[in-house]
Amino acid sequence: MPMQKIINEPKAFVDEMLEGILLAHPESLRSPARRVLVRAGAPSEGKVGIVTGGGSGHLPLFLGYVGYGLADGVAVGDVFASPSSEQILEATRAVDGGTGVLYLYGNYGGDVMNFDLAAELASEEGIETSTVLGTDDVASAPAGPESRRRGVAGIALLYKVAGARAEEGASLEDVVAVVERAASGLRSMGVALSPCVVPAAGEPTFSLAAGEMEIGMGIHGEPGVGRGSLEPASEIAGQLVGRIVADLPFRSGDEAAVLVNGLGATPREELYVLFRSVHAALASSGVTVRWTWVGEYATSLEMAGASVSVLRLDDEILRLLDAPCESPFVVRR
Amino acid sequence: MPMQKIINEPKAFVDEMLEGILLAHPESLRSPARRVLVRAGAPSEGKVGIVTGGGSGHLPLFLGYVGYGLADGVAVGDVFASPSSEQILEATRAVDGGTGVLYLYGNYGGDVMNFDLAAELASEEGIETSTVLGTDDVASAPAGPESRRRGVAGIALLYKVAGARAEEGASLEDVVAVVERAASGLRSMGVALSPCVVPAAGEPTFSLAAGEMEIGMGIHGEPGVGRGSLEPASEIAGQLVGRIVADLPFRSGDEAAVLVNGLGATPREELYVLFRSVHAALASSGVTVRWTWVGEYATSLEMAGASVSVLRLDDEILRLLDAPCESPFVVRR
Amino acid sequence: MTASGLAGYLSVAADAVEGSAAELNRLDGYAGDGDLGITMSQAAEALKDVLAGSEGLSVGQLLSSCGAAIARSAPSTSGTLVATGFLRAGKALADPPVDTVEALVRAFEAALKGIEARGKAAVGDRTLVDGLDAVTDSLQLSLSSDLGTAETLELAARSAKAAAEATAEMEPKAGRASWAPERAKGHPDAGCVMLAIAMEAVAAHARSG
Amino acid sequence: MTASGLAGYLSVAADAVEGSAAELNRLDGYAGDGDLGITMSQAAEALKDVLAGSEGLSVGQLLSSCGAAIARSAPSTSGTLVATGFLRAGKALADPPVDTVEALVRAFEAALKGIEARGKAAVGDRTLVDGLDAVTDSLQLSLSSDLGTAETLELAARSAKAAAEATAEMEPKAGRASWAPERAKGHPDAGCVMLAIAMEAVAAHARSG
Ligand SMILES: Nc1ncnc2c1ncn2[C@@H]1O[C@H](COP(=O)(O)OP(=O)(O)O)[C@@H](O)[C@H]1O
Ligand SMILES: Nc1ncnc2c1ncn2[C@@H]1O[C@H](COP(=O)(O)OP(=O)(O)O)[C@@H](O)[C@H]1O
Ligand SMILES: [Mg+2]
Ligand SMILES: [Mg+2]
Ligand SMILES: [Mg+2]
Ligand SMILES: [Mg+2]
Repeated sequence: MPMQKIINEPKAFVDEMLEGILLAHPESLRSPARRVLVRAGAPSEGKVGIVTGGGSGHLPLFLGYVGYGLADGVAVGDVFASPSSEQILEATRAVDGGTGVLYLYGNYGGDVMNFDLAAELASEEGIETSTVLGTDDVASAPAGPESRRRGVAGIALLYKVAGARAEEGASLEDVVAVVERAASGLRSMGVALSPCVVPAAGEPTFSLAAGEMEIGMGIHGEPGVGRGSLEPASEIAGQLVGRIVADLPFRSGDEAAVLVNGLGATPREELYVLFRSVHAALASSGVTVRWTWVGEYATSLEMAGASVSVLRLDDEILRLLDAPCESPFVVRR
Repeated sequence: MPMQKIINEPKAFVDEMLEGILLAHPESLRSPARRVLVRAGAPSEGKVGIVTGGGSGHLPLFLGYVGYGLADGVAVGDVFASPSSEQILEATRAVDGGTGVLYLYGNYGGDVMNFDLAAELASEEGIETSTVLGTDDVASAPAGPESRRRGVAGIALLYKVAGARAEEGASLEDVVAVVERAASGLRSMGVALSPCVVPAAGEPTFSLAAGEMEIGMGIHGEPGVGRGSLEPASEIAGQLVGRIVADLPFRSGDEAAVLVNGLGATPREELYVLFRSVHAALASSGVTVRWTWVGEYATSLEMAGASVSVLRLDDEILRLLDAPCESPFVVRR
Repeated sequence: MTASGLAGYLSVAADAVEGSAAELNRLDGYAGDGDLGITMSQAAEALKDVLAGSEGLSVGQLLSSCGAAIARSAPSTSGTLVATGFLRAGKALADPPVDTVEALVRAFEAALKGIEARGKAAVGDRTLVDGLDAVTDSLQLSLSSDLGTAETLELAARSAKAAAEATAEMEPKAGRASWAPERAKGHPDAGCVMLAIAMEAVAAHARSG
Repeated sequence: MTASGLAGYLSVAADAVEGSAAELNRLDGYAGDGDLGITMSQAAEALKDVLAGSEGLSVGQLLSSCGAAIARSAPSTSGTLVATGFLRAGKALADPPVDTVEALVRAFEAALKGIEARGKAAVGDRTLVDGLDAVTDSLQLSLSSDLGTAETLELAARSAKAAAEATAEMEPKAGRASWAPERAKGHPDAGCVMLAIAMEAVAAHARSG
């Protein structure tokens, strides 16, 4: 079956995408090594560097968060596949401003192993690193101290928090402290309405009949907590918010930042319809929405569906979310 | 066939979306009347007001361009349907700063009639209006002085130009002059790879077999100039740029702004793959790309596909494109 | 013609158009965007809402109210043009003639003129204007031949039908269909078919009582 | 064991894994993301590129080069773990034993230890580790029983197959499959199946001479 995609050779997909990105944004990004991107001005002397990475196919994740007030460098994997430790090490070297580097990425086996390996190699070169993992997907495993949960769209909020704090000149330890606090108060869950097609595979990642939805599906098509008939937006919001609120748990009186994220093919109009219901569902749990992003922040190619992320706020986290940021993909003044 | 959509009642779709948008962006937008949005601070005394409008289902078109350095107000129609003259008149009243109002929108029969009617009513109330139409789609009709061509994604660039000039304090006449010049040097063309489903209709707008594409299709599924087998990205870029360059015509030595726009379901990765080839195709015609937007600027719900818009630059137009702008959907610093 | 008599005619016309929504979407889909049935159903609903609260209105006021309601609820190309037609017809009958056929002639003449001015399409451009022009001609002929209401509407419905059929071989020169003229070939203009359906319902209503 | 002899074994193993890509994708798809065949084909290609330019390398250097190439070209979970295995095996055979079975034991012991450390999975978690553990046990037994290379590999391939089959009834406790343990039920772990396929190819190669 031919794929309805605007591509050339599937094998050239990631490299041609990167060429396009570098052509479009030469003032913002540069590539110190193959499939490695850093801020044009990196390293920033004295500033904690932030390196992220992961598979392609999730734009604006991961490379779209390389910019002012966000991350400094990224290692770009193949579609839905980890980058190598070598790429991560290159990114680390290119952004190290002498005060250490934060590794901030999602909790996936391949990524963890490669970032861990890169951390060992960096340490041999005298670069200190610390790691914080995104583990926000409540649908992926029961809660636990050594979380096995995968990271999904919520990481966008962690970049915002980490990047703003690093921009303030905080030490690696202080950046880690606030990002860990944010990560521990962050929960996400999504719903998929259609699969996507990885160019090199040429086939849908899973199948879903018209009128069905999969609650809790991961951003690579990993199975969720259940498949059922497609519900109205208000029902979907109720289910997602219900699980998120119960899990942390959020309590009446809590203030929160909310990210309603589109997986790729779901129109922005639907995301706002969903946000309207998410807002109401949180209000009925006594949670006040103080900060909002609605749009595509972590996608799965052309998958249809959406995820909801809720982050418990305190004064410092809200200040950092409100700070300006600017990458070619994410701008906030 | 059930629709794979996150919605409630199809009839409530537009109003619930607007509720969501107002909940998410209360500092930026307010609604002076049903299905009318204006900048929170409108009117700006002494500034030329800019009113746009059109059907829903095209986010960020049209309401996403209400913001600083862009438009001031918008009349929001049903999905793919015009707003009423009454809504347009309400928007006009709410943004009139005493120095006249520009009507800037796409060339569609229903929109034209309703904006014309609103202009007559506004004039009776003493509000001067001028109209500039987006007519950038080269695939919709042969070129001609009284253009019958429809407006597509290129209008995003016209908002940018008009809004920045109005923000500089220019008169209505001066704003109109530069926008007309920009509009006359603007050409677009797109390719569709899948249809979309209008919620109230419940059925795809057209059918397209896997492995097919429709060159020149309009943003509501209006037929294009031809259907053929799906080509590689470089071929698609060659065809679109070829028609655009020949039509104006662009000449060797011209400088241009380029917008590569996703129609809804096409991943951002593919848009950059396409941009890479568009850049090369323009270069081979001697046209230099000086300014770029790649992303979703004018969509058709969950339609897969993309369009390319090319705008001939002069110093003033480039200055206006480079000026900052900020709406909840489009930010440039 | 009384306002309540007029309301009866409008009501059957609205029902007929709504009942043909799928067919109108289909016809609009050949070279347009396939939404004429949706738009015209919205217009029909708006019209019926007005009829439901129309007690005490004059014929002219009733027509004007319908026009205003349609303009608000169905503001696409056809909706805006139909609304314009109602508004102009309402104005033309502000001072209502006693004779029904004369009233019809005045109303349709005014509607046609208004729609031509608003849409800037001429006879032969393959739009609603072609159908309206044929109906207006037929009504004028009936008036000069002193026919009764039922025969007049019967003839008008037939002309609307014939005019709609004739559009199948015309090249579209206005509106969306003009962007893909080849695709329109062989299919009648959706707006003209809609007018024919409405006129046929009105004629049947006159026939039956 | 010579480097060129080793290259022959690696080459047939790589071909076998590549030839089973669709099957590996399918198995990884039950509870994972369905890309094991893609990833392992990339690893196989990288490995064959190294083999093509391996003249003059020692056994240890060859294994290490394969590990480095796989780490670069196939950096997903399984690729990184396999790369780790090759790197550790290469180190363990830096000083190559003359006896092939002894070499196999040292290589697999080192690989297993490295993979356990990198992946933090234990025996019983339903991962590659279960297969590797079984193969290593079998190799150790063959060494202490003084078996020849062909019989040793035959037995190792059989243990790999049995270990893979046994995973079908185990609950996944590491990697992607642990996110949807019920969906894994009844299907063998894809990584273990991959190992069994590679070992079977290697055993067949030894059998055929
Ligand atoms: N300029 C015009 N003047 C008169 N009638 C027109 C004009 N343009 C289109 N029409 C009529 O409107 C019909 C389409 O109406 P509609 O579907 O509401 O339009 P759209 O979806 O393009 O806004 C056509 O079949 C034609 O009869
Ligand atoms: N922590 C781990 N330790 C050892 N092996 C593992 C681990 N996690 C997964 N595996 C193995 O890797 C296989 C999946 O590999 P792969 O498809 O590359 O992973 P992913 O796509 O999740 O990155 C599993 O079948 C399992 O055998
Ligand atoms: Mg994977
Ligand atoms: Mg329409
Ligand atoms: Mg239409
Ligand atoms: Mg996998």
